Amino acid sequence: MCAAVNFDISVWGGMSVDQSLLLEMYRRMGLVRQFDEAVQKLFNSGRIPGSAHLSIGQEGEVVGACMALREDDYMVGNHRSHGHPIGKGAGVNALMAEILGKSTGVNQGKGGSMHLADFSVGSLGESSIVGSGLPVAVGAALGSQMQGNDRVTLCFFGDGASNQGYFHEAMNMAALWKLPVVFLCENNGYGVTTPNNRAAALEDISARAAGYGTPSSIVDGQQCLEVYDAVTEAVERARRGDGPTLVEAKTYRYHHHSEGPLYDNMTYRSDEELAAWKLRDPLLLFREQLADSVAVADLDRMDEQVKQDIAAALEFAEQSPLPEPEEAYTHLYRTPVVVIEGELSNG
Amino acid sequence: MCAAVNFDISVWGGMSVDQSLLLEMYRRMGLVRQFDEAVQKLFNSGRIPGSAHLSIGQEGEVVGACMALREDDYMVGNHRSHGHPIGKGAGVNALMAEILGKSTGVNQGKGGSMHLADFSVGSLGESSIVGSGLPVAVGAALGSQMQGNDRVTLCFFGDGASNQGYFHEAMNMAALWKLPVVFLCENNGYGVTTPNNRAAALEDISARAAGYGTPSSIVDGQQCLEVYDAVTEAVERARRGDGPTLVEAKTYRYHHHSEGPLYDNMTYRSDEELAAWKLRDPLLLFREQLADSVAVADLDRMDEQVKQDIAAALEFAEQSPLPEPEEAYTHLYRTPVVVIEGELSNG
Amino acid sequence: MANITFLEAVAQAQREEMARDESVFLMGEDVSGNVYGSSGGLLDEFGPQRVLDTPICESGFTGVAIGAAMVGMRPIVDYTIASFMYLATDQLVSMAAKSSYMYGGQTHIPAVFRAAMFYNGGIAAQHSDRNYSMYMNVPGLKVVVPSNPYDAKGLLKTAIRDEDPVLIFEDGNLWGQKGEIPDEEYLLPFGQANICHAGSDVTIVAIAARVGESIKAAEALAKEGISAEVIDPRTLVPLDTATILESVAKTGRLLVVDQGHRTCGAAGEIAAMVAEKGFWNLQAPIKRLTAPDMQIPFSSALERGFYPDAAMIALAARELIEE
Amino acid sequence: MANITFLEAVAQAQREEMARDESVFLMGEDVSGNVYGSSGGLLDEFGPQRVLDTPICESGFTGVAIGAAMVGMRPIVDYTIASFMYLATDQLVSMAAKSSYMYGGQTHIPAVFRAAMFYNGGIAAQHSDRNYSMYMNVPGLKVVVPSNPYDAKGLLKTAIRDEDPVLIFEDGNLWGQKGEIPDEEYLLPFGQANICHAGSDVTIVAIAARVGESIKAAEALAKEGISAEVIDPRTLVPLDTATILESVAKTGRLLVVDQGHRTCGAAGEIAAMVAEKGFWNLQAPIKRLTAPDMQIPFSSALERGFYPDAAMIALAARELIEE
Ligand SMILES: Cc1ncc(C[n+]2csc(CCOP(=O)(O)OP(=O)(O)O)c2C)c(N)n1
Ligand SMILES: Cc1ncc(C[n+]2csc(CCOP(=O)(O)OP(=O)(O)O)c2C)c(N)n1
Ligand SMILES: [Mg+2]
Ligand SMILES: [Mg+2]
Repeated sequence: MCAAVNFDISVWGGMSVDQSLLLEMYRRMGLVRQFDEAVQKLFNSGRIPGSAHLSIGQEGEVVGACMALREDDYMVGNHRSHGHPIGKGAGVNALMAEILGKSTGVNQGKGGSMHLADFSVGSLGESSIVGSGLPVAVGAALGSQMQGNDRVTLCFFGDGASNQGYFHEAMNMAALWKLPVVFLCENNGYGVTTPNNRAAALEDISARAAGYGTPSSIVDGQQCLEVYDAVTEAVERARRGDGPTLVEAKTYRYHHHSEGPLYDNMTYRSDEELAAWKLRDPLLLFREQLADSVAVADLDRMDEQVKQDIAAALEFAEQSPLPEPEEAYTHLYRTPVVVIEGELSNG
Repeated sequence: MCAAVNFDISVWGGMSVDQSLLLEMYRRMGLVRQFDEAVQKLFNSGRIPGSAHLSIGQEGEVVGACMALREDDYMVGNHRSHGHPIGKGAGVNALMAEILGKSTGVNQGKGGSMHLADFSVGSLGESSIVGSGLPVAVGAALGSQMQGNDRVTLCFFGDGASNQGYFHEAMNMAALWKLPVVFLCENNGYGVTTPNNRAAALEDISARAAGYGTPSSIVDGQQCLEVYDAVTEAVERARRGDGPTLVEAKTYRYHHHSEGPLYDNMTYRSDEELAAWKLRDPLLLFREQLADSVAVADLDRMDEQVKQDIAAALEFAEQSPLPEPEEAYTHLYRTPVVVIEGELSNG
Repeated sequence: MANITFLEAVAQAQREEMARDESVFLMGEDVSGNVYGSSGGLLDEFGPQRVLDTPICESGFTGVAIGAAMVGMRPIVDYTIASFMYLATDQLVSMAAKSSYMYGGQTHIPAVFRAAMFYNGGIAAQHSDRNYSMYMNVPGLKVVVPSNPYDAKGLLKTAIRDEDPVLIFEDGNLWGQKGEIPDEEYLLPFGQANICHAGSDVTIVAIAARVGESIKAAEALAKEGISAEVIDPRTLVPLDTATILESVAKTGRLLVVDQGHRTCGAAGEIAAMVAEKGFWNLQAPIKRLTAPDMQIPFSSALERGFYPDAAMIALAARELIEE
Repeated sequence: MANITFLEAVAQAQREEMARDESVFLMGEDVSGNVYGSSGGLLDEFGPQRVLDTPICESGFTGVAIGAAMVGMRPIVDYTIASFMYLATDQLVSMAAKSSYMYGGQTHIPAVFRAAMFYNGGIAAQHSDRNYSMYMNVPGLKVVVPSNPYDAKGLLKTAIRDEDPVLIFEDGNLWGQKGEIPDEEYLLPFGQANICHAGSDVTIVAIAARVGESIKAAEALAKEGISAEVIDPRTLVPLDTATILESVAKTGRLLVVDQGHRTCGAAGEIAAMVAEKGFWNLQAPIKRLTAPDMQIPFSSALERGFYPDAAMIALAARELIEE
């Protein structure tokens, strides 16, 4: 089993990663945070259709896990997935444009917040049907195994998703076929308003891995490096051909399930609980950990750069044109099917 | 955890069950065996539409588990389920008539071999969609809990079914809500031609129970009393309100997946394997065990009675009329819906 | 009389039936927290077992509802969003729809399955399904599509008392719409269409939120001297074919308006039925006005115009009249 | 030319395409053991990874196929029986059908989903589904219904090379039927109907095994001096509306024959399409001949007569002519 390790950052930094990696982690965590803060503002100003699920508070596990991947590895997200493609290295411009439904968006405005995907960096899409990404990730891993390459697939899913049959079927097939996949459970304690302990028979989702003979670990999701370490180990195992691992990151979302006034007066969690988690903010913790090995000025410079990148992304998204109405009729099929225009209600 | 116990039959017989129970077990095992032998003959003579899945070889776990229930408890079966309602106490006449598609059948000829059900003895039906009975059983148990009665639901399912998402979802809800349900995995080593170890990541299905904090045990499915004991303990736990148990019975089907020539030349299992299992035939083993406490004459008398019952059931089924064609149009809805006759293709 | 929203009407129906019959209970994700707004106060009144939060496992908890129904309970399952029913399709089709029949009437499944359709709100392909048509193809299910608060309450109460599995598709675009509800109890029968706007030149059969758009269209057409009859079937299974056929016998023209996809949709079923049984009365081709056979895009710039609105309906009706 | 069964034709198509393109692989329950007869010899030729036995988990392994397709593989999923697709409905609809669209064309799902329909064989409600209509309502899927060995091979090969998810519904009643297959390779395009029997008095559009029954009916009718044109659409999505409309323009009469349920079925879709676009050519009501809106009973005494056969088709055609 993969035990979670508490790092001495300076030793560890010297051992397996260099400062530039640490800085890049820091940068991506900042990007994820600031991206979602920007989305929140856009949402509040009524600029975003539909819903928006933010991962503010979860940046540690998002980035820690993604950075353990190689660039050509794959990653599958879910509904709370603005951060995942950013963690995987996607550019923020086209992500932000997508959130505003612009034609320059990653999906040309067709997917939006719940379906960000950047296939160019191995982000294989984000299904917002809870749990449905799990077997898809297993399938990508099967593809890699069949193609004889050594790519690994990382699959993010929530504590709530772990109660779907998909979880079981995916875990079983991955273990049975020794597929190169890492299951990363973002256990933020809730599915919408339902606490994990009123949805899952046991609080630790990782306890289920033993039933498939799959190694598992529980990590502190607020500690980016702890997640990075556990996932790195899991990725190595997967790349060696030794099969899947389940990593459960205990984490927390500062915001409610999704943006908007719906949850304003909900009492499913206490202010104290939220406050306690905020004391262990993943960005703060990481900054503290870096203090010994990275100059504060470098970190500040990084913060500034992130701020500029997000501002630029907003600018790009705002300036981008909306898609033309007829673009609604493309991309359904790759091999064309004759769609008789007159048959469309708006034809 | 519930450990399997090896009984000293005489001591045990004196403790918690009397001879009449043992005899009744013996009778039901015989009924299950002979019922399926009769079905086999009917099938071979072309009298049965569709398919027939026999449980010859599995009578020990079928009857051992069912007999641990009270008469007013519930039981849910699957596609290989001629034995389950018999084990639960259903009369064989209406079961046999159903298999021949007669109007006197339990389902008036509408269900057939894969859907035997006798609600009058708590046999809540047999879904032949592999795994789909699991949540239904959990629902029946939820109903009992809500109604405040102390009925227990026993759910039979195969090793193959344990890989369906249904298994996971059912196990989780049952454990979460502490429902009075006993999951009985009939691990006969195969799903059709696929060995369990090429379908499940771990050979022991029971290993999965720990992930839900659910007690489990593995029992020798060929030893009726061993199954009876484990299920009795599980039923008691359920009735006390302490939640579900998973009991895995290792067993074997002597026949191929279903009747007919399809599997004749299949090599998915060896003759030696089959022969070895036959040495541990559940009826023979039980007869041996009973030898000390029950007179051989009593057992022979029981065998004879079973033979007569099956003969009578065949006679009943053969003599019964086929349903009238218009009966095809009843029972779809309980609260009537106007079905315009002219709309039916055969109207 | 009270003037309440569609969602409040749904909540009232649930509350009244739960109070009336203790075998009725509500289950689904986050129902106790009243996240979607139709279960407010129920937790306090009926306790956590009759307002049962489920884990996220649509296929499993649908099976649970079916099992509970088999032993005498009357579950109301709230899927929140109709798109999530796909996970439960096996239980809905293989078990809910088939059990009464395949067990020869030994059992039946008195369960209600509620699902809201949130199209036209920028929530993209995976959350915007209007999928009643798929389930209309399954004998053994009943399919209900209320178009206003009054119907929503009366039909839901009937559904809860019905002995068979009933799927209720609530149009999320109508949840906030208000309407008059009588103070006394009432139930609405299944299979009885509502003539929402009487007319003699063209028959418009519309479903769910398309009913309101069609009434608006009919009002606009009236000003032009075109008399449109708007029919709301209210239940798609069973379908009140008689009312539709009578109307077509009068008008000679049929326009079917549906927010669902065109191919094998409810609109097509109604069109086919009239082409069979009302053919000799038809004076013009039947016209379907539906969402295109396209998935639903996120960007409002793209989704705009996907669902027939009053202007599109009026235009189509005019074209029919001119044929 | 070789005279082979429908099932052998399917097996040939699979083998040829697997040999041609190493990204093609077969997956499903018991495929390596060739239990159902369409994968004989494949294990030896291509090994266990390309003839992949799956655990029994239809929803999960459908997702696996989709994920593999996303990274460049071309899975052929064998569900064995169409009734088991209900478990996979979420993956088929939410992922297979929607991915290309919702990711703006960044990906696409070149996967084939095969399902056999075993009605009329006494296997009762849970195994007898003829459920293509449900999936026709889902934009993004293609739906294929071969009616003979030649078509089965040509359409399956096209499906495997298609870049989109294709559902192939094979009529189990046809698996043993023999037909001529050319020795050289051929593919059949989607969206091109086949006129199986030319005629001028009445158009019969029939699906899968109903095509053969309709041809028999047409032959019987010919003896009576009634000239029936039998059209097999071959693919329901895309549907060759032009060929059907041209035929109706000639005959003025349409009979649609389908073994599926009536409500919201394929027959209704075809009827509605003609009632819209071919109305002025119609000289009689459109007639649908389908299975009843009933689940499927076990007893042969009950199931008999559920599916339109040649005699029923001829009768219906005669009635149409007399209208
Ligand atoms: C199949 C399905 N059921 C329900 C929903 C509605 N829903 C969206 S997110 C969510 C909660 C998911 O919880 P979890 O997996 O823990 O992820 P988190 O939101 O906490 O990140 C629910 C119920 C959905 N999108 N899909
Ligand atoms: C959902 C579904 N998939 C596939 C099948 C076909 N099928 C019937 S029984 C069976 C094997 C079941 O194996 P197991 O659960 O071990 O039960 P056993 O037959 O061994 O008793 C399969 C694959 C089915 N009936 N339902
Ligand atoms: Mg969560
Ligand atoms: Mg088995």
